[in-house]
Amino acid sequence: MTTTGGKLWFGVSTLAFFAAWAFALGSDFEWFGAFVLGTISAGAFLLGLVSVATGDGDVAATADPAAAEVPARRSLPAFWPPLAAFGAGLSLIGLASHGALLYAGLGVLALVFLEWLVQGWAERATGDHEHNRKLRNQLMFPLEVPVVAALGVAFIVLSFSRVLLALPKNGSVIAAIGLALVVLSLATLISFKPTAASSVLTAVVVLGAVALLAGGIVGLVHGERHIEKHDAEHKSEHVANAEETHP
Amino acid sequence: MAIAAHEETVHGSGHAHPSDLQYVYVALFLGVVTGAEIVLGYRHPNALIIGSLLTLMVIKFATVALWFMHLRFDSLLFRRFFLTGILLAAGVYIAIMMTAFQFFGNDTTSVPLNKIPPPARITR
Amino acid sequence: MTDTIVHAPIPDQSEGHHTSTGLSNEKLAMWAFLGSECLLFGGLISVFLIYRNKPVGVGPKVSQIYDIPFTSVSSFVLLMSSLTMVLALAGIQRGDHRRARIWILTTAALGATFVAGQVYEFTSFVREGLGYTTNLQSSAFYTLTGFHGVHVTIGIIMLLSLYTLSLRGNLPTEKAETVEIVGLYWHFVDVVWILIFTVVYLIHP
Amino acid sequence: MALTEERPLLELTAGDDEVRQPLGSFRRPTSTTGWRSWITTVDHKRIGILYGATALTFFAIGGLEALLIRAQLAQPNGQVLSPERYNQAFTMHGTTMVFLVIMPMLAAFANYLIPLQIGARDVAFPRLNALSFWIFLFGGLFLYSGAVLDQIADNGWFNYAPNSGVLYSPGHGIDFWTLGLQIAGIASLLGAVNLIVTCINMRAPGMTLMRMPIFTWMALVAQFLLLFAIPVITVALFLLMFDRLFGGNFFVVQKGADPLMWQHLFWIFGHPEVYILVLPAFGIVSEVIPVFARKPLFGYPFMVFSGIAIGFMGWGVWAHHMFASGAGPVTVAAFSLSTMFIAVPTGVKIFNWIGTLWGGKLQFTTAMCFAIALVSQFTIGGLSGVTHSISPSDWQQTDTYYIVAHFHYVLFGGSVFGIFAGFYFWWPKVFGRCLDEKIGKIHFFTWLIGFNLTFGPMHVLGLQGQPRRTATYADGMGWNLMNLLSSIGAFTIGVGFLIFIFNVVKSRNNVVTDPDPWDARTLEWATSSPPPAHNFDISPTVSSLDEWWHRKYELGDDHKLHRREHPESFTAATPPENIHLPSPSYWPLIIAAGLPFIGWGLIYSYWLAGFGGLLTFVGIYGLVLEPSVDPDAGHHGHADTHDTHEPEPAAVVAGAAEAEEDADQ
Repeated sequence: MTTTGGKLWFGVSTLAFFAAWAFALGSDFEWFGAFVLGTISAGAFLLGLVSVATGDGDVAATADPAAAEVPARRSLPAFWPPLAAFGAGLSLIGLASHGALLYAGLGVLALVFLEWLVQGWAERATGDHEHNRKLRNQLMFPLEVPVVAALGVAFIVLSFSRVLLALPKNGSVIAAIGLALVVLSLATLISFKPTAASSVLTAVVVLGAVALLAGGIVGLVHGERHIEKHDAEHKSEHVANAEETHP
Repeated sequence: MAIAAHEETVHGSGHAHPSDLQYVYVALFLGVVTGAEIVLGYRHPNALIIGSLLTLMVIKFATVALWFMHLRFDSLLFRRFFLTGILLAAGVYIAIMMTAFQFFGNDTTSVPLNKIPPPARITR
Repeated sequence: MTDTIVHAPIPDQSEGHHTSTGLSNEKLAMWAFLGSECLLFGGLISVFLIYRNKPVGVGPKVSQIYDIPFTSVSSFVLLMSSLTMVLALAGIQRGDHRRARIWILTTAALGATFVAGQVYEFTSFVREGLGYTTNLQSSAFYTLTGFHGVHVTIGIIMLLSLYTLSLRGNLPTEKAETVEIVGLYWHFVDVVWILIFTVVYLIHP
Repeated sequence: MALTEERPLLELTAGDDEVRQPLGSFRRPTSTTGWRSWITTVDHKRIGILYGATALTFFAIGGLEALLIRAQLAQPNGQVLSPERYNQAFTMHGTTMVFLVIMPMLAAFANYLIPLQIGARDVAFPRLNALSFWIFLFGGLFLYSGAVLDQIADNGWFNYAPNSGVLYSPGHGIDFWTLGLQIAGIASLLGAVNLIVTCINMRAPGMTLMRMPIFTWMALVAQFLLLFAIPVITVALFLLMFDRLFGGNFFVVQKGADPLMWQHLFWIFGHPEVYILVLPAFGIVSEVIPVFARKPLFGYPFMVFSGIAIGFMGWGVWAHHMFASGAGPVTVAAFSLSTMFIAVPTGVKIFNWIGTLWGGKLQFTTAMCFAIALVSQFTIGGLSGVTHSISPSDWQQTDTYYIVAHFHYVLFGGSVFGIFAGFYFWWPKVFGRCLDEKIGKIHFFTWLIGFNLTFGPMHVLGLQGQPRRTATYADGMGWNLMNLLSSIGAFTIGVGFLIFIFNVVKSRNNVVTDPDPWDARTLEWATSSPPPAHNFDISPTVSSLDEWWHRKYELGDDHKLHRREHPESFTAATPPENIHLPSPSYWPLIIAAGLPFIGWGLIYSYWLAGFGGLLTFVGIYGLVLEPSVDPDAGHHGHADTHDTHEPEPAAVVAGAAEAEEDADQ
């Protein structure tokens, strides 16, 4: 069984592995950074193995199976370890390449740290799981709801605007109306299918998000289309004259 | 101000809101009006075109406010609040444009811009 | 002495009307706030209109670089988001939470499309040589439309919060008014864009 | 490491706080005494007191600034202040007195009195009310935080462009001013929405609009003015902020901007602001005069409608502040006329007060003295105001001390006298203790004399041509005597304020026995003094204007008024148990605490702004997601009819998000 600690180390290892490759490709095979990241990857993998082998060093888990009679602490699925690893990887890549990525990575790390801390605290706050959940939500919802919503907006806006900027002028008009129509018609379709499970909605949203992300990345890589600069006063007069015939 | 001296009557929950289909029709109407606006916008602007554009704008505004914002069905008090805001805004701002800046006449800047020295660079 | 006093039964006690007018406090507050917002946007729009009539020293005029087809699409998107918003409200008022959620999400997505379009528009305008500090018109234009964009963004964040609340079961049918109030804000933002689209984009000297 | 430490299930017993609120979790505040209860309170009465105390503190600060100005001007070629410091002193004096003293002072009265006067348990949105106060407080602190860094605005309270631009004011003083006022503006806007909804929706059964006490009416009109005027100044401040922080061009003349743009936006706000400052004071004296004249208010409906008329017409006169700016003959003529017309409803009020006094059995208590002083002193200010409406004479008066004399007669002789009438009148209601009448009289006469000594000579100085906002004047201009008199008067006012403070301190021991010591007329006197948290044990039912008076007196068979032995009061022998009041909350404080960080961040470092924004945003969501009545607070029974209910999340998010956005730009 993969323990929680094991998950963390394996996650770090995987992320560091990819980060090493990304760093190598991005920095035109500058060896030192890739070596450091590779070492981190290998080290984390080893630690992960140790962690699994010792069952996270949990005495109770290995010593006496009968002790499992004690009602188990109901843990929420902990996706914090891989996320922490992701944050660490992101900030490492950022360190090597771009400041924004570093800050994003640090942000993810801070968030994971906070969430993990609170979850860890809340899960053993009282003996009542339901009450624990309430306590946790009471503490974290004010932070989570707006941050997640804001990240959602930023995600759509940034991705889609990259697409629009990469497309030719008429293309961006078509893309915008296209996206709107797709969203509208999908929503109409789903709303008229009362039998459709909520998983369909989730699937549509996830697919849309992935498509948008892919589009955004492609748009970013492709770069903006060439936009001509209007600069000088005389030129603006020239255009002003042209305006007489064309709005 | 917006509230008059008499009391508003208690509004019941019984008044019928439009059906979804009616909302779709309203939206279609708004779409058509927007289309007309765009077509007009490509014409050379003269008083007639500008007038019709402004009229269409008011129609759209009113449609959204009356149907989507439910002002048609809701208490008169809400309508008064909103109208007070709109009318005050229109009043004072149009007054500024008219009186101070002669917005509807010619431009008031008498000194050609290239005669004004550029601002000194300020570093803080 | 007080136990001898017999108070007349208070008529509006029974039917759940808590207020003197029978109107909900929250809705009344929202309408008062929207009335106030009229003067905010009115001010920004008139500053733009006044400054648009002035000659530019540097850089292009805003009207030279408008992309009317794209802005028309944006306007259409925002208009449709008003439709989906009202459908969401109708949904939750009927107790149809599934549809309400779908339409809330759709509204948010359409709103985000609009904001994305605005980011695109601003970026391309800057590339065309019209920065925020370039001239009088540019400052006024970006401030007005940007301010509207911020309103839309806040609206989307509120919608997504509603969606989260609804998923967690914290938005029962009795609280349909919450959706209505967010909807009022959303429609107001749409209505302001109707003004901006005509007065700022379509009518230009 | 044992990541999965197990703990046995604790047995849960109802009400076992040890278990339900484990270490580290945020307990909702429950205390009703001590400092914690004050910073978390959502009780409109406590918030009113907080507003009042804060405003009095700022009054002392603003007064000290005024004394600095007068010390400088007491003699020709004054050396007390450098010209820079002098500019800062008069700027901060004006800004403080308008935004941090009179506005919050009237907010204090409105907060405290409106729910009591209309028979409500609280305002419509008690937690939003707390939020308004904290935002106001942090706005004021932010405004003054610039002083710590020696970044003080020095451009006058109207802050005319282009002098306020980076070119002519390169320091950060104006930035502190702009952002601080924007923060304070959010507070006023939220407060206005809250009180408007309260007046419209929270009235007791039978309390029709035309039975509302006159103070509530005037405060309501002022809240409408705030509602619609605050956004206008927000636009102006916002544009100025963009000019200064992000290189906008709105007021940069070199880029072709029109400096009149600022003046228009500022005065569209500024003139309604004048009525915001004075209408509630009118309301206060309209309450005080009938009580001490032993007569009902003369022409109540006229009072109401003239207040509304002033509110409306206040929107059409702003350009009379700009006659000297070259606005053009049509503009000047139009605004001259409208300015003359607005004197009509104001005159109606003055005649109504006189009509109330006429034939009354006058009792000259300190409150009454202040109220009568308002009627007379404000009339002087009003008349000098009419002289401004005649534009040729205005051209002579513009930017002279005549203007200073005029608006001090209106704002000190009007608003401040009204406010102090209110203090003496409602002090026993609020604190259950009376201010001493004898000391009060001394205070009153010190102020009356000091006030006229200070501002009376300024009329003459202005007509002689002494300019405002100028740090010194030369000897031999013929201004020496009048300036000296004026400075003596200013220090007399200072002494009067100290007497008032002494009176306040002394009032600790002066406990009132009768909850209605003045034999007053309106509902707030029908409950105990100070009122309980839920205001009325029994929800009032109203059947007439001056309800409390009608409950106390009846017309006997001999056609004479008789005081009833036991008037129907609203206090019960045993306090009711089924009243749900909203629970206190930390969130308003947290939301407000984020705003100054946004301000400092915009000026110095965006990281700080990010932190402030996060704090505010988290606070808003915390406030919205928190149930208004703490489910663990241990209330039992069903909700009372007048249970204050709380804003739905959306309303607060919208309102507060707006606030956020205003500050965040």
